[in-house]
Amino acid sequence: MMNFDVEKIRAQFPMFAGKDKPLIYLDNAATTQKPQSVIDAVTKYYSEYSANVHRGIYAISEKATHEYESARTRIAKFIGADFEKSIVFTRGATEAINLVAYAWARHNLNPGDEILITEMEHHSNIIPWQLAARDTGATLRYIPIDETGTLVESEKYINPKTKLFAITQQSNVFGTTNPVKELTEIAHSFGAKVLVDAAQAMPHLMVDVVDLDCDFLAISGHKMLAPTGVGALFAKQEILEEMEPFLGGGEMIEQVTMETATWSEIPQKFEAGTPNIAQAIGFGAAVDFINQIGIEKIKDYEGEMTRYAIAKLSEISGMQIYGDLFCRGPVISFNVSGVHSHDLAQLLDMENIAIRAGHHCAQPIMRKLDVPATARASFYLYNTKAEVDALCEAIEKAKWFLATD
Amino acid sequence: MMNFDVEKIRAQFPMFAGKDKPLIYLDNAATTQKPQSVIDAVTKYYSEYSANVHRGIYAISEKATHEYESARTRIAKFIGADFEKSIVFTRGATEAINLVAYAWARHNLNPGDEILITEMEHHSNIIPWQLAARDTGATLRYIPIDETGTLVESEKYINPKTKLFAITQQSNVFGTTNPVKELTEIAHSFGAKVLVDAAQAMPHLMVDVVDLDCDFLAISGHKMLAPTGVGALFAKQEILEEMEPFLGGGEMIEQVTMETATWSEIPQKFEAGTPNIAQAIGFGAAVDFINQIGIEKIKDYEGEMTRYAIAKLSEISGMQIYGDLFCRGPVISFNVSGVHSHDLAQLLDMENIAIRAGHHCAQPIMRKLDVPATARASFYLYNTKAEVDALCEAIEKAKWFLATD
Amino acid sequence: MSEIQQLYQQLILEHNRNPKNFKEIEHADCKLEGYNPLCGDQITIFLKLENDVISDIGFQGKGCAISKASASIMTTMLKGKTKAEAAEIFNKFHKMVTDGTIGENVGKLEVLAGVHKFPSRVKCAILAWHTTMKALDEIKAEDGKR
Amino acid sequence: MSEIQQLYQQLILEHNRNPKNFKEIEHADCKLEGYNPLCGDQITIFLKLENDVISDIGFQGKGCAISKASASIMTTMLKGKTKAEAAEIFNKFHKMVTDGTIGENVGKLEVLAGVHKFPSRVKCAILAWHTTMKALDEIKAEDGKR
Ligand SMILES: Cc1ncc(COP(=O)(O)O)c(C=O)c1O
Ligand SMILES: Cc1ncc(COP(=O)(O)O)c(C=O)c1O
Ligand code: FES
Ligand code: FES
Repeated sequence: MMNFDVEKIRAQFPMFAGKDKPLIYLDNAATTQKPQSVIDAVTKYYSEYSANVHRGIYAISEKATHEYESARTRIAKFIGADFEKSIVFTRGATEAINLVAYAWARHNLNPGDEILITEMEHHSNIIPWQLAARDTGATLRYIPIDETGTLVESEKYINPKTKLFAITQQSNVFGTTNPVKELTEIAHSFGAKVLVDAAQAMPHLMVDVVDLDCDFLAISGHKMLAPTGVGALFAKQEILEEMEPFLGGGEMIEQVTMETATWSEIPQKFEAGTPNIAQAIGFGAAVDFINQIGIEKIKDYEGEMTRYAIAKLSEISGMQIYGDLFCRGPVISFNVSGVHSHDLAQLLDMENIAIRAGHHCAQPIMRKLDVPATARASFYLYNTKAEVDALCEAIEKAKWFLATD
Repeated sequence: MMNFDVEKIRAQFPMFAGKDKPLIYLDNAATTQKPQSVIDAVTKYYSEYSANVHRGIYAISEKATHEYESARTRIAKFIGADFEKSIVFTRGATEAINLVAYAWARHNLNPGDEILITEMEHHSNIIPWQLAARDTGATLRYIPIDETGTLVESEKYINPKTKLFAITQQSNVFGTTNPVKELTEIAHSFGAKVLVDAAQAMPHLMVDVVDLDCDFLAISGHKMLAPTGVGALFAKQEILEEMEPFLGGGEMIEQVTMETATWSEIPQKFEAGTPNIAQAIGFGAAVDFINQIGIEKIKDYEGEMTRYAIAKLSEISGMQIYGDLFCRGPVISFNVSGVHSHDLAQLLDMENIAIRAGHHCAQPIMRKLDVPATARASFYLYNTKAEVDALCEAIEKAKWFLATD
Repeated sequence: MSEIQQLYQQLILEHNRNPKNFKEIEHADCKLEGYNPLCGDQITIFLKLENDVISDIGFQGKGCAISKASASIMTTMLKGKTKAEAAEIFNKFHKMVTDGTIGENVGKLEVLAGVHKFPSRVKCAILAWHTTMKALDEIKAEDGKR
Repeated sequence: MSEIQQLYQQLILEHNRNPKNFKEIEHADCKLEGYNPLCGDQITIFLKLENDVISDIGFQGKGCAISKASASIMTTMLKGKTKAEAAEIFNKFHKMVTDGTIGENVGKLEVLAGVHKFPSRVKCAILAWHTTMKALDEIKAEDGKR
């Protein structure tokens, strides 16, 4: 298929390679598996140049600094940012969003201002704004969604009071890809800043911050082959430079007196303390891995697999798939009548299939759908149609198991 | 020596083992090297049970959750905490301190209240309080130090206005070990809460939170053999339970409506987003490694090496060692007259010796000593007296090099 | 029996399909909602007491097979029991689903022993019980006020 | 020559030991402090101008061998130069210590070319220069005001 050799790709993942009956891993929206090259980049750092960055005047520290900064540069390039210092390393997308909520929102929002988000956000793009609204007196508003997981009349909700518009580029429940570029343009026309939560989008499609023109972009490294414990915030240079610091500590200061301090240049200003060095270097290796295959090819491959999965799943009687059936990323939430999603997940686990069940950190969506939980299968570049077949079979088996006397 | 077999220990560190002329690594106060068992714990997670924690109803997620939580339990036990849920994983000591500054201090301090720290703090235990003081109207005060790196008349500074006392247990410049237990008792008698920065102490001596009776303890995992990107906050259960959340997002909430949310139980309440799973598991392995040797033995071994190093270094003419010469942890800051510390570090690097030069993120101390910077050699359990000898020789050589016409 | 078969025993599947006392009780002495934050499932317990004895008990709500079966079995076991007896049964049950100990006289509850091997499902099994115990406490508190 | 020898060339060591123009200038047209946040070192530049020409220049402060030698060599090269000439020399110097390009007529400055191999020391070499360029700018700005 389109010279996309999935077996060759799978061979590079120790969780699958050389295993007799490898796990069918369909929980990629939570975190992905890691290729050997990423694991090796981490091990190599620990075994060959394990040292702190930025302040050591010795060879392994300079090497560590170089690799750490080079990862930053490659990530910047991956999202089309023309300035690598626009990238701040974080633990994940959650910390990236909170960084903006603390260092930008709490210093720029006032009573009467509006923070606009959508009903399809992950809790990580809801709670930080609830807390920021509480602390600043700003009002939190939501663009509603319909049952297909599509935003309804978004433009009506953006107005001159909107100071910040925070939106997910791709839903972790419906797989909906939102028109973030168009909405950013509208929001900007009202003078609002725009934060795009790319945690789910970036693993699967080309994200270009210059094209989107967003002010902030939240990135989850571990959801795109990188080690756990790493993500990033992109922000426009001038905003980062004006922003107040977030965490205080080593690395982020220039001069400290007893009473006050001046801040380092960006991005160090936002990276207080010893950073997640090995993880950032691993993130760089993950981006290399994706680049070698090509994000467009990944998108096409996943698109075909998703369409296949939706067609196959739809054949199961009692199957309810949420969201738009045709236009979506590789994440499918569903319920099977008579089978609770947690029982389903448990029974699939016995068939060596890992899916997720629950509210997927998106309780407002669950309330909209009027269900307590859904099952969710999410794919990545190493999944196969054969795995989709196995999933469907196992669902039938679970149905039968729970229904039989 | 006291059945402390340093060669056997070194053999377990890939940065030293099997290398012809292994690096003499004397920058342990910045971050330590990692034993194979820690690297293996990380690799094993990525290769055998790579999955997100807490919400997956499938075997590898349950295994990951179990290992992650078991690391928490072992760290709690290591510091004598009787409740493992008192441990919150963070990126490092810096994030742990900032967590308290945001989630506790900003909700509990008022104008007129005093935050008391000392002149020997690391920037990570200064800046968060400068920012918290700015935001709450509280006053930041310092217990002064003398030139030997000893606190001066500490008791005089603790008073009924003191609401928070934050102090390092061991100085990363002088190696001074502060009488934190006694000072905590005094601070408590005035009703203040006490935060102990154990980033430097915990790698080298037994820290017992029940004995110290501190309210908060900031821990740096990567300074005690753990992977980069991990540390922890210990806090007393009742304080953690009452504290406001810090980062908002997935994992840390119980129920979310459009307007507000309720929080998970501790410690999840403070671990928003996908945690640094592999790193926390690696931290558990690091604690196991230390336990196998015994922290008391490590302390004795390092004590003897430190005394030896001070004696040898003192023989070098023009040598100025800062701090108390006799009673200290394994970190030695010094200057050699006529040799700038950065030139020294650069020249030592050519001899395969890694030391640090600079202000060590402690500019108030530098101002006290009236020097822009110092050189610093810091030891850990894998260093040897032979390495100390090499250090002294290389210093002599650097002196000669810079002085010769 | 495999672990999964231990978890989903025949009796559990039956109670899941045809839960006992799956009903609303009008004029209940206490009606209480329980919530499992891990999955979002909700259960409502209805209780009637006569002189310290549970004279009627019912439940409603959505939940997984484990939670429904557990609630169903619970209602059959608690009807006619005093508060003290109910508390005692609950303690045995709690111990069983957390560490696997099968105490004396647990009776039909034994089918839920397999749960202890699945930490993420313990909350499912306990949900109805916790809610009921809380409801009994509330009635007690109100009695105190009278 | 090893990299380290390229960094610490004989001439640099000499300037470090006996820096030229290591002096305060009374009644300077401009006196400016420079600070290297990486190490905490501080340098003060003193400047006298006569009709756009640097008639005297001196420096004081603490710093490493690289920063001291660089400042010392700089003072010897800039004395008698116009502001425009000084800026041109600085540009060549800046390029040399960051990417190693040795431009035309860099003269004695060439001894500092080795610095570009040591990213953490580039700031050392540039400290005095940056401060001087800023000082010249400030004088210009003041001239503008007059
Ligand atoms: C849409 C979305 N935003 C944010 C997050 C949080 O990302 P992280 O776990 O990297 O903090 C997630 C994943 O859980 C997500 O799906
Ligand atoms: C005394 C002290 N406190 C705090 C820190 C910060 O620790 P971390 O790098 O884990 O954030 C350090 C180390 O840099 C330190 O020496
Ligand atoms: S999954 Fe919700 S109660 Fe079992
Ligand atoms: S080390 Fe400070 S200027 Fe060179």
